[in-house]
Amino acid sequence: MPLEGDIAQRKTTFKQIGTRPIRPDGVDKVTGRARFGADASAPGMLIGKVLRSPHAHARIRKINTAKAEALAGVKAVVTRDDFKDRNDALRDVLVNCMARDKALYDGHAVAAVAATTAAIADKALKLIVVDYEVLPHVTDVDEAMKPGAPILDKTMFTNNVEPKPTKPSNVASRCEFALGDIKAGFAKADVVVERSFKTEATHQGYIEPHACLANLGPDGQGEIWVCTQGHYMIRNTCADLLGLDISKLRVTASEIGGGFGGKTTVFIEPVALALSRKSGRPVKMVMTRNEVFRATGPTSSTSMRIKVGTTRDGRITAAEADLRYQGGAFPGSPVELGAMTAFACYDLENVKAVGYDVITNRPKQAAYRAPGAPMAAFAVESVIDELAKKIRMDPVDFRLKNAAKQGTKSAYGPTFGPIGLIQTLEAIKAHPNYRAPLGPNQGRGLASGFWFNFAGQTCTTLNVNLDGTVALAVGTPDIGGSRASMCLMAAEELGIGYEQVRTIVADTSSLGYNDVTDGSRVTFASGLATIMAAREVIKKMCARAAKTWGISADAVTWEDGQAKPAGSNAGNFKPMSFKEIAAASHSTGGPLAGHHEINADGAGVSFATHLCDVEVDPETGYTRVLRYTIAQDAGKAIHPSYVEGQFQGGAAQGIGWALNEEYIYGKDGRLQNAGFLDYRIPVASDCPMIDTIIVEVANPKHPYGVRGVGETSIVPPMGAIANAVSAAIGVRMLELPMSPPRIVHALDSRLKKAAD
Amino acid sequence: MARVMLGGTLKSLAGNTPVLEVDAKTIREVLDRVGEVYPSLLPILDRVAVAVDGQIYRNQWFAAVKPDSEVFILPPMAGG
Amino acid sequence: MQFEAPETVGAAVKLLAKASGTTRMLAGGTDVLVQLRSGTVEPKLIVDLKRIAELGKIAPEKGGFRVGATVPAAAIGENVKVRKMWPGVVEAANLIGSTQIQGRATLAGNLCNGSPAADSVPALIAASAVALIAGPKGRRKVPVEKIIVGPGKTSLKKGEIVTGIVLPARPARTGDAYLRFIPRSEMDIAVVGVGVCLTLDAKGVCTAARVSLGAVAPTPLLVKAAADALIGTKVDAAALAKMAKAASAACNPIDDKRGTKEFRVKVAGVLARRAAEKALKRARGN
Amino acid sequence: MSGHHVTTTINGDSVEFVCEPQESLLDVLRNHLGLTGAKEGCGTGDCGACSIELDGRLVCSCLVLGAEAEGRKIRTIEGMAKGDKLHPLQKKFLEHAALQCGICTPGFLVAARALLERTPNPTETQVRYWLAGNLCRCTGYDKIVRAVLATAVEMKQEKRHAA
Repeated sequence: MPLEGDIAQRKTTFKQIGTRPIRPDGVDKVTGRARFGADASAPGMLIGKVLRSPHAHARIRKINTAKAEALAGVKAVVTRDDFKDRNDALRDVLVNCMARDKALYDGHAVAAVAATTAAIADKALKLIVVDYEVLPHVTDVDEAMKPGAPILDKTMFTNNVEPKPTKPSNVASRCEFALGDIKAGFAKADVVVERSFKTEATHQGYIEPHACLANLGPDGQGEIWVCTQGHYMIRNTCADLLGLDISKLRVTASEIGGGFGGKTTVFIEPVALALSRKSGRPVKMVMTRNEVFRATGPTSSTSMRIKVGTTRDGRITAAEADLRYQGGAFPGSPVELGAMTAFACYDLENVKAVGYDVITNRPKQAAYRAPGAPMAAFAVESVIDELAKKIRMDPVDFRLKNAAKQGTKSAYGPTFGPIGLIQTLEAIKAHPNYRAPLGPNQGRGLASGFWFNFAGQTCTTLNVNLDGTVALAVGTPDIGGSRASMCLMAAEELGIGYEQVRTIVADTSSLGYNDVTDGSRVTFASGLATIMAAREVIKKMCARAAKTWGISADAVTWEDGQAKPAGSNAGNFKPMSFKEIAAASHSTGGPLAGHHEINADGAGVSFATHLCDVEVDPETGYTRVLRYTIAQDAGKAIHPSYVEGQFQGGAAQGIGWALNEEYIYGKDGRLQNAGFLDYRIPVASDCPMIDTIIVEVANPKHPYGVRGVGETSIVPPMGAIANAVSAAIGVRMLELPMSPPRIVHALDSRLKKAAD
Repeated sequence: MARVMLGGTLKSLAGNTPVLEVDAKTIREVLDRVGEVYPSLLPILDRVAVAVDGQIYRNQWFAAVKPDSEVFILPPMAGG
Repeated sequence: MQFEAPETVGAAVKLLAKASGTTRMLAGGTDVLVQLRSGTVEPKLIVDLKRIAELGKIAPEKGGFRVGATVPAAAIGENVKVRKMWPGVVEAANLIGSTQIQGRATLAGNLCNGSPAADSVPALIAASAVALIAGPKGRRKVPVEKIIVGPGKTSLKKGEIVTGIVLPARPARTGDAYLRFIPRSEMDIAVVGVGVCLTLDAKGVCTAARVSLGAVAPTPLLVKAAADALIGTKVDAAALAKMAKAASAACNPIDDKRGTKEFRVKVAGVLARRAAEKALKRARGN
Repeated sequence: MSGHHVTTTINGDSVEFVCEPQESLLDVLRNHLGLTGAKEGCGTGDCGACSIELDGRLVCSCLVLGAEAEGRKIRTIEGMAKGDKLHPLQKKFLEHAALQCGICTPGFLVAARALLERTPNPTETQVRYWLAGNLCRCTGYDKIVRAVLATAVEMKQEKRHAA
């Protein structure tokens, strides 16, 4: 472990970390100059468009492109025949980009054209004749698991069940996480609550549709400009799918207009490259919003059963979860992560979580912020709330009594190090929101949530310029202000001003491999690599100063951005500043640079607790969020404004998921609401001010104590809002979204029950 | 001997064995031993996450495993 | 596709009358451009009405107002006099989409789009508004409730243009209101919309009423039974309950992505009652 | 199809372009005139990322035909800063970290300017409803609303100083 020693040099006092300077890309973004995915163009550029299946499930007998190819202005048409079939891990990715024998969902790409104008491309799409044999379809997870359901893949037999199934099914695999003895645990419980829940699929809902500009020559050399969370991922995947050498494809990450996990895979990029290769021209492809909804994202829809038992004095004795997640037309729903995270907030002796990964005729699910965790957390936190009410215990106290802490064996196996769940619960309990008076039809709810956070492959270079400024190159697209954090960490470490550092996201040919910006990893991992690169520069600068003074290198220390003679030489020479050493560098040995590459680990798990108050109109089911407060452990907030922003953004997405966002399928298997009008993400007037408390329990694996923060914030909101709504209306809500028709239905059903 | 436990899918792939004792100094050695005992896991062992004493590692062959370490092999994991 | 921007009503009518194939008029354009974009409509001719000066004005007309066909909702909201006389109509106009949409969307366009869920239409119907129509055979006036005949279908004949909407003079002790239900606080199409206008006599007895529902049937509805439940009463709780029931009974909705039948029927009654209460308060103040 | 020759004024400059009759003003701005500050998030008027002002009215440029721009006055995000001097809203958005990914930012700024020019002292509720046509998926709106309210206070103070 090369890092252990260096990380031991933990910093706990800071000059710049924790301040709120203006982000380096800010002026470009407020003036409209920043260039996003769709903002690039190239000489001779063509426009690429995709023909998509109108059927949820259909065999593709034949595709006739002759008429489209003959249309004036059309320069290339591609179909499945232009991509080599394969049998490895990338097959599903390829088939999702371009259907092969079957169209597996409404919106599945079937063919694509490149033409001189968008209008000609549109016209060409209408001239492509696809011979479909329409097949029965299934879009609901429970329906897909029933015997007799239409089978999407006749070669799929459920993995990990004994005995091995003899018939194909839509269940790709089963998984299980368990500790202790569930039966014995429930036997010890005084009160047991068991409930079934459903959640609808939600989309990441980034405002920028997928876009790229591809240019690939007949020599196999090419480049793409693309909005993505990971340009190295784009490079490696596209090179593999198109049979190119990795080194010949150069990918530049544009500014990215949101991703939330949805831009961690390829959709149009291999298609654009294929069209460019075939036409010999640059090809620009930009998805419409309709395409974004029908053919990218979303997350899984789910069906879950949760059972938890507690003693009267509030100790949970056992917890059990059955989770069924559909991940669209291909295996890979995040059910395993759901099963691992479901009970992670609790210190439990007896716990069991079983997950089923199910396929249906929906778009292939893509990662969405803490993939798999929010749905399970909604269900578990609803049951925890109900249990607290049953034993008449304050919901914070009930959680505190069972909260995971350092040394707790997590429900998914490993033992927790230092974590901050208890601090978030105590912060929420102490917040005025927890005591604000509630009026009629108002309710309060809270919920906790957990996410792992990941780190991964990371590589940065820090170049020192002659004038004492620094050019920092990272390989992780900046999705929410991370360049500001990088500048802060470099400046802090080097002892120079924030303004002296400029951070860029380097293209794939300028810097070594970096994993995708996902798993809440960037401030942790690129930050760690930045700090280590800066420390390398400091080491070199001390050596240069030592040479200049004619003393030994280990007789020089670095303090406040200066090299100082130390030990017996202390005071013998005037300290040399960063700027002075930089200015002299060409005479003292050449350019100064630091570099660090690492497969980072230890992004530090994180916990959050959310509290919210709602008011529900009992006659219409309309829910207004009145107050919202978040406490989350950030380890160490580098730029607190952007940490708060991550908290608030997660809460707002959670408000949408809880109340109104959902994929609605018609009986025909077609998506009914593929637009922002009817896929209802929260607007400004749907949200209150969102109060935030940053808890800082340092992560021992980062020199400054940083933990990932981006994803955890979407785990608790649905539980918190469901608990608040249920309190307001006096009926337990078991389905997401809690849209007005569902709330009115729940209320009417209760009235009917009372009348019976 | 480090105590190695299998999580989730891996556990059922390995016939629901709860705990395995292996003599290994690094994660790579742990994975090699596990692969020898359970060839059924070989196709997936390249992609798993490994938790050593509570710390989760992905693709980290050389992370140290102590004789008294608690090791969890977990399914491949990714975030958004 | 051909784009024309004539400067007189006559020229516009002539273009539309002689055109073959699908035609579209641009008042605000907020619906037409979405249709163009989705490819659901490929018109041969688009006639932009915004260059016709007379259509861009709000003018007094016999104690009421004539709102030109291209006056955006935002301008109606900014007109203090209209706001004072027909607050329900203005409320409805200012609920059409976002601020941005209100910078473009018009009453005439909202009507001619033919949507059963159009926000301004139930309010216009409740207010006894009249559509001014110009066509190849001259000009005519038609009550607003006679314009929409089915989803996306109107009673306008080939070459005819709605040039404006007349909001009549408001009788004494009359008040109107419009309420709609949407799942979010903004930016939605009405799941249910209710316009109510009622007139009281000096003793507070309701002498005239009009109740109109949107989004609960293939066209906006003028519900006489609901109005009758109010007329002759002091609009007390019993009358309101009866009126709400009549409103619910008049619904003939569909289950769709925006709401279930069950929900629409129930909420139509709830909103009808609430809109009547609001209109009542206004009537008492007038 | 016949091209339309259009003469219009954008951010005070006279501009001429030729467009197809079905092309939106957003397409014209972005694809013909290189003004890519207005973004397309939906193409149906539901997200506000393409907000501009047309003859003083806040509109979605995706719902305006390019041909309609003849003789009109257009204001876009590109004209908001005066040379190197940022508009107070632009400054406050930066100070308040009112953007994360930044794709919605030009639309929010154009819309917020239109609000403050009409309503110099908006309440939080007024700000939220005026901006309801501008979708942001990153921030939860909190910092955006605070930035707009803070700008209003600052502009009022500046006016007082000037007077």
